[in-house]
Amino acid sequence: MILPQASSVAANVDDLFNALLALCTLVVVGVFTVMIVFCVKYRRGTAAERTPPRQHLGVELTWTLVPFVLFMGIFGWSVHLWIKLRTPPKDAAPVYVVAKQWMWKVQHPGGQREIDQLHVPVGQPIRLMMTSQDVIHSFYVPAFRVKQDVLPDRYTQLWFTATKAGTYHLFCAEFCGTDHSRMRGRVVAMAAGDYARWLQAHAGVGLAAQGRALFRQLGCSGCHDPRAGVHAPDLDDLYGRTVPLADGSQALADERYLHDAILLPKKQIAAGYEPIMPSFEGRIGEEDVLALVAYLKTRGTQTENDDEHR
Amino acid sequence: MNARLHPVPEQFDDPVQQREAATLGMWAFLATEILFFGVLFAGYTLCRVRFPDAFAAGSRHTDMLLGTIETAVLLTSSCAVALSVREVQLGGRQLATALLGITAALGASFLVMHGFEYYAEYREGLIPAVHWTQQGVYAKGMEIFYCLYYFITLFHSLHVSIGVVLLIVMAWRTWHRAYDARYHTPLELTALYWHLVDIVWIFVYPLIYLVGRAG
Amino acid sequence: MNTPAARPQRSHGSGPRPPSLGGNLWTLLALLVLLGLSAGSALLELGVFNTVANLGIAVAKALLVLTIFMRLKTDNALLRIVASAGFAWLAVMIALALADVLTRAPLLAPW
Amino acid sequence: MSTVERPAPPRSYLEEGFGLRSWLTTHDHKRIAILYGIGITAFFFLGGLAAALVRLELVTPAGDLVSAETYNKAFTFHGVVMVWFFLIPSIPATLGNFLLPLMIGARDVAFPRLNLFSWYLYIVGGLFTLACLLLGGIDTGWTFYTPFSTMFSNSHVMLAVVGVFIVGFSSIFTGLNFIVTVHTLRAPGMTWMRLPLFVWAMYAVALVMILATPVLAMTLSLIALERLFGVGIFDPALGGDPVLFQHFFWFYSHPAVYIMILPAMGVVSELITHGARRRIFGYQFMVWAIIGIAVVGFLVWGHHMFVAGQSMYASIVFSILSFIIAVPSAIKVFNWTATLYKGDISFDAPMLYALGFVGLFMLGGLTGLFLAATALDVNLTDTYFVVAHFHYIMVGGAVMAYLGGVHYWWPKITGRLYSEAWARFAAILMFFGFNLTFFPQYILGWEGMPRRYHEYLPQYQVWNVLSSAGATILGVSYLLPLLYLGWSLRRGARAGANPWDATGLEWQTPSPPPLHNFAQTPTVTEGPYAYRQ
Repeated sequence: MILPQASSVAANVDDLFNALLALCTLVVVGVFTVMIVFCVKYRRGTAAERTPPRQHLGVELTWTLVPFVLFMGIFGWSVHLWIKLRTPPKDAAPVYVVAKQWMWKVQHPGGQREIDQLHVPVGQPIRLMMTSQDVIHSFYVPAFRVKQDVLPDRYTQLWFTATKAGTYHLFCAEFCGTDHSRMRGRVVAMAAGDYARWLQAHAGVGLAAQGRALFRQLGCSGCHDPRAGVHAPDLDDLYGRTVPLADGSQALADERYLHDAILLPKKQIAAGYEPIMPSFEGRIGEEDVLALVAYLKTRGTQTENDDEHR
Repeated sequence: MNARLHPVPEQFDDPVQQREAATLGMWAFLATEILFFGVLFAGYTLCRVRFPDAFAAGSRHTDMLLGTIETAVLLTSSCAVALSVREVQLGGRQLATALLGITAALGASFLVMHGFEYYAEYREGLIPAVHWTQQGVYAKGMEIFYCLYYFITLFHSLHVSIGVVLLIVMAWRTWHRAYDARYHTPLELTALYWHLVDIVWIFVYPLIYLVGRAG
Repeated sequence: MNTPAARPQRSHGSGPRPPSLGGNLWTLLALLVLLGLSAGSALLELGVFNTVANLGIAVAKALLVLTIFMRLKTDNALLRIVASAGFAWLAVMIALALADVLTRAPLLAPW
Repeated sequence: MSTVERPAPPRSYLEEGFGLRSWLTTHDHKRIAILYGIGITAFFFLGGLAAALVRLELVTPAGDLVSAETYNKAFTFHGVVMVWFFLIPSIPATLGNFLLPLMIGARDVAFPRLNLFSWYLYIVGGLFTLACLLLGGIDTGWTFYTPFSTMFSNSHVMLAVVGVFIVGFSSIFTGLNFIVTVHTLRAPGMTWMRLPLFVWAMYAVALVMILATPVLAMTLSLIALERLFGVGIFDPALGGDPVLFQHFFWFYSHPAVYIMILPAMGVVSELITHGARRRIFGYQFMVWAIIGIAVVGFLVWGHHMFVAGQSMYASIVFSILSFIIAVPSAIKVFNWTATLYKGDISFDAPMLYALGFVGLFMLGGLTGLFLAATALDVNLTDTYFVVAHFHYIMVGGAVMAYLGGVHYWWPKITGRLYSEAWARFAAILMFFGFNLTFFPQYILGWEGMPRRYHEYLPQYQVWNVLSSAGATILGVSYLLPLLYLGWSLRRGARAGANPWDATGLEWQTPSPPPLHNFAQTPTVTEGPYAYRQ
C-alpha cells in the first residue's frame, strides 16, 4: 500500500478497512466458488441428480440473519471509530482555514499565514476551523484519513494528530468549479522543535496585533473610541461581559457575539445605542474578522492604557 | 350524450375495472402531488427551526384576515364540489352544474384575493429579488420566509388555476349530459384533485399566516 | 392454459355510495369551526402549543376532507393505503432531515 | 404450461402500420417500448462518448487533452445523460413497457395515451439537455450542488435543469401507469404471489418513481428560481443551508439508484430461472427483498453526506439504515445462487449476462458496505472508490442486466434470432472490459485520488491507464450488440413463439405479439417459473 499512515487514526481506519475487506473477500470467494461448482455440476447434459430441492425456511433465515449480525458488528466498530474521528481532543490547537476558488488560506493563532500549505507539529492534536468564501470545498488529507466539507457561511471542524514527520498531499475533494483539480496543497508535519523554529521564522504580526491595525484602518476607532464624538458602545473589557440589548434581552459577549456584531451589527443592538453601525459583511474577509475578534478579546482597560503610553 | 357513448377502452374488461384504474391512478397522482408540495413544506420546516423568530416576524407581515377568508372560501368550495358529485350520482343535472359553477367561482375569488395580497406585499417591499425593502435584525430570515411563501403560494395558485379551468369544463360537460349516475369518473377525479388543493391550503394557512400572532 | 376470459362483465360502477347531504354540510360546518379555533388559538400566547394546536387542527381538517369529501371512509382500502403512503413518505423526509438539523453541533464561531 | 400452436398467427404489432406516423401516434405499449429503446440507445452512446473523452483525458496526469472546463462539462454531461436519459428509463421504459402487460396477461397498460405522452416528455427533456450541450454545456456535476450551481457556475445550468425536470414527469407517469396496471389488469388467476419477479420489480420501481421523483422536480425548480432571481432558501448569504439542498437531492437520488438496480434484479431473476430451468429459490423472500429495498431505500440518503456538514448523530442513523438495506440485497444474491442448485444449466447469452450481473453486483454491493461505514466513508467518499462502487452497481449491474434482458426477449420483441456466438462473445468481453475499467478505480480511491479531477498526481497514472484501456474494451463490447442485433433484424432466423421453451405468459403468444397481445385473455393456474425437468 502506497498510502502512508501518518495520523493517529490512520491505523485504526486501516484496521477496520482490512477487516471488512477480509470479510468481503471471504463472501465473494465463497459465493463464487459455490456458483462455479453448481455451474459445472449442473450444466446441461451432466448426469447429476436433479430432484427439485425443497424450499427451506431455515436456509433463508440463516442467510438473512447471519449477514445482519455481521453488518451490525461492522456498524458498531465503525461508529465507535466515527465518534472518535468527529470529537476533537480538548487540548487540540486551533488553526483557521479559509477556502476559496481555488486555494486554501491557512492562518495560525500566532499570525502566521500560509497559502496551499499547512505546517503542523507531530504529536500535537490540531483542530482546523474551516469556512469557505464561495462554494463548497472539502479538505482532504489521504495520509491522515480525514476529510471534511468546507461550507460557506458556516464553520466546520476537522481534527487530526500527525504521527510522522513528512510532507503529505492535501486535496479539495468536493467539486468546486473549473480548477477544482488544482486546488491542491501540502501538509507539512514537523517535529515539535522544527515546528517551533518554523513558527518563529514565519512569525508575522500576531492575530490580535493584526486586528488592532485593522481596527484603525477600517475606521472602527472613529466611533468606538471614548473620545470620538459618536455615541457608540465602549469596547473595553467587552469580552465575556453580559450586554443588555435594545429589545430588553441580554447577550453574552462571546466570540460569536463579537463576530456577528461586526458582520451583522443590526442583529443584536446594545441597549441605549442607535443602530447606526454599517455592516462589514462582504467588505472584509473572514480572516480579518478573525483578527478583529482576537484583538477585541485582548482589549481591556489595561491594554488600552499601554497602547496610549506607547 | 350519455354513458353509452363512452366505450370501455380495449385494455379494460369492463367499466368497473376502468373506474378502479382511473381512481387508483388519480390517487397515485395525488400522492406525488403531496410530495411535490412536501418538498416546500420540508424546506419550510427545516428553515423555520433555524430561524424561528424571523419566521414569526415574516408571518406577522402577512394578511391574517384575508388568509382566513381564503381558507374558508376553499373549504366551502370543497364542500360544493363534493355535493355536486353526489348530485350527479343521484341524477340531478342542473343543481350539479350550479354547484360546480359555485366551486369554480369560489376558486377564482380565492385567486383574486391572493392577487390583492401579492399587491399589498409588493407595496410593502416584501417580494424578494423583485422589491425587497426590509431592514433590521430579521431581514435575512424573513427573506427566506418570503421566498418559501412565494414558492408555496404561487405553486398552489397554479394548482387552483388549473382546478378552476377543469371545474368549468366539468360544469359545461355536466350541463350537456356527459355524465350521469352511471358514468361520471372525470367529474369524480376533478373533485379529488380539488380536494387535494384544499388540503394543501389547510396546511399552508397555519404555517404562513398564523406564526407569531400572539402577544 | 389459454382458456377463454373467465372474468364476467360488470356494469358501470358508480363508486362508493354517495354520502348524505347532511354529512357533507356538517363536515363543512366542522371545518369552519376548526378554522375559527385555529385562528383564535393563534392569537393566544401559548408558546410552542400555538404551533402544536395549529398543526393538530390542520391535521384534523385534512382528515375530515380526506375521509368525507374524498370518500376514503367508504372507498377501496387500497386508496387509503396510497393516500397514506404519500403522507408517510413526506413524514420520513421531514423527520430524517430534521434529525440532521436539530442535532448539528452549533459551530458558528470558530473559537 | 405449454406452447399453443396456432395455424394462422394474427398480424403482429409490427405490421399494424409502417409509416413514421403510425409509430409516433401509437398507443401500443410494445411500440412505445421500442420508441423508448431507440431514445435510450442514442443517449447511451452520447453519454458513452463523454465518458470516452473523460477516460482519454485521464490517460496522462497532466490536463493536456482538453481544458479543465471541457473536462468538467464532459463528466457532467456523462452523468446527467446516463442517469436520467439512460439508466432510469432503461429497463422500466423499454423492457418494462413491453413486458409488463404481457407478463400479467393484459392487453395494454392502464393508460396507453399517458404512456405515449411520457415518451414525448422524455424526448422534450432530452432535447433541452442536448440544447444545453450544443450551447456550451454545464459544469456543475450531475449533482447540481449549491451554491456552485446557483451562484457561481457560468454554464447553462437552466437548460439542463429544465431538461431533467421534464424527464422527471416522464418517469412519474410511467410509474403511475405501472402501478395501476399491476393492480387492475392482472389476468384471472394471476394472484400477487404468482407474479413473475420482474413484475414485482417493476411495481416496486414504480412506487419509488412516483414517490421520489416529485422531490427532485421541486428541488430543481428551487435551484432554477434561485439562479434566476439570485435569492432562495439555499443561499448562504441569507443564512440558507446548502446542506438542505443535498438532503432534498439525495432524498430523490438515492432511491433513484434503486430505480436503476431493482429492475435489473427483476430481469436477472427471469434470466437465471430460465438458464437453470428451475423455480426461483425462495420466491417469497425475493418478493419481500424487493419491497424491502424499495422502502428502506428511502431512508438511507444521508450516507452521501457523512462529511458534508451533516450532524454526527444523523450520520449514525443513516449509517445503520444503510447496513440494514444490504441485507435484502444479500438475500437476493444467495437466492440466485441457490437457484442454480440442481438446475439444468445452459450457458446461452442471456444466462452469461445474468451470471456476470451477479458477480459484478456482489462486488458493487459489498463495496457499498465500506461507504456505509461512517469511519471508512470519511476517507473514501468523493474519491474514485465511490466512482468504482456506483459504476459496478449501475453499469456492471444495471447495464449487464438490461443487455441480458434485451437478448432474452429479443426474439419476442422482433421475432428474430440473433447470432448466439457473437452474443456470448460480447457478454464475456463486457465482463472483462468492465472489470479492467473499474476495478483499478477502487484502488485509486483507496489511495486517495479524488473524483472529478482533471489533473492528478503522477503516482496514480498506472491505474488510470489500466482503467482507460479497459474502457476501450468495454466500448467495443457495447458496440458489438448494436451490430449483431441490428444484423438479426434483417437476416436473423425467425423465432417461434417460445424459442427458449420458457414459462411465463409472454411466451404464450406469438413472436412478435399481436396488437392486443393475446387472442384470448389467458387464465393463470400456477406460480411463475414452473419449469419441468
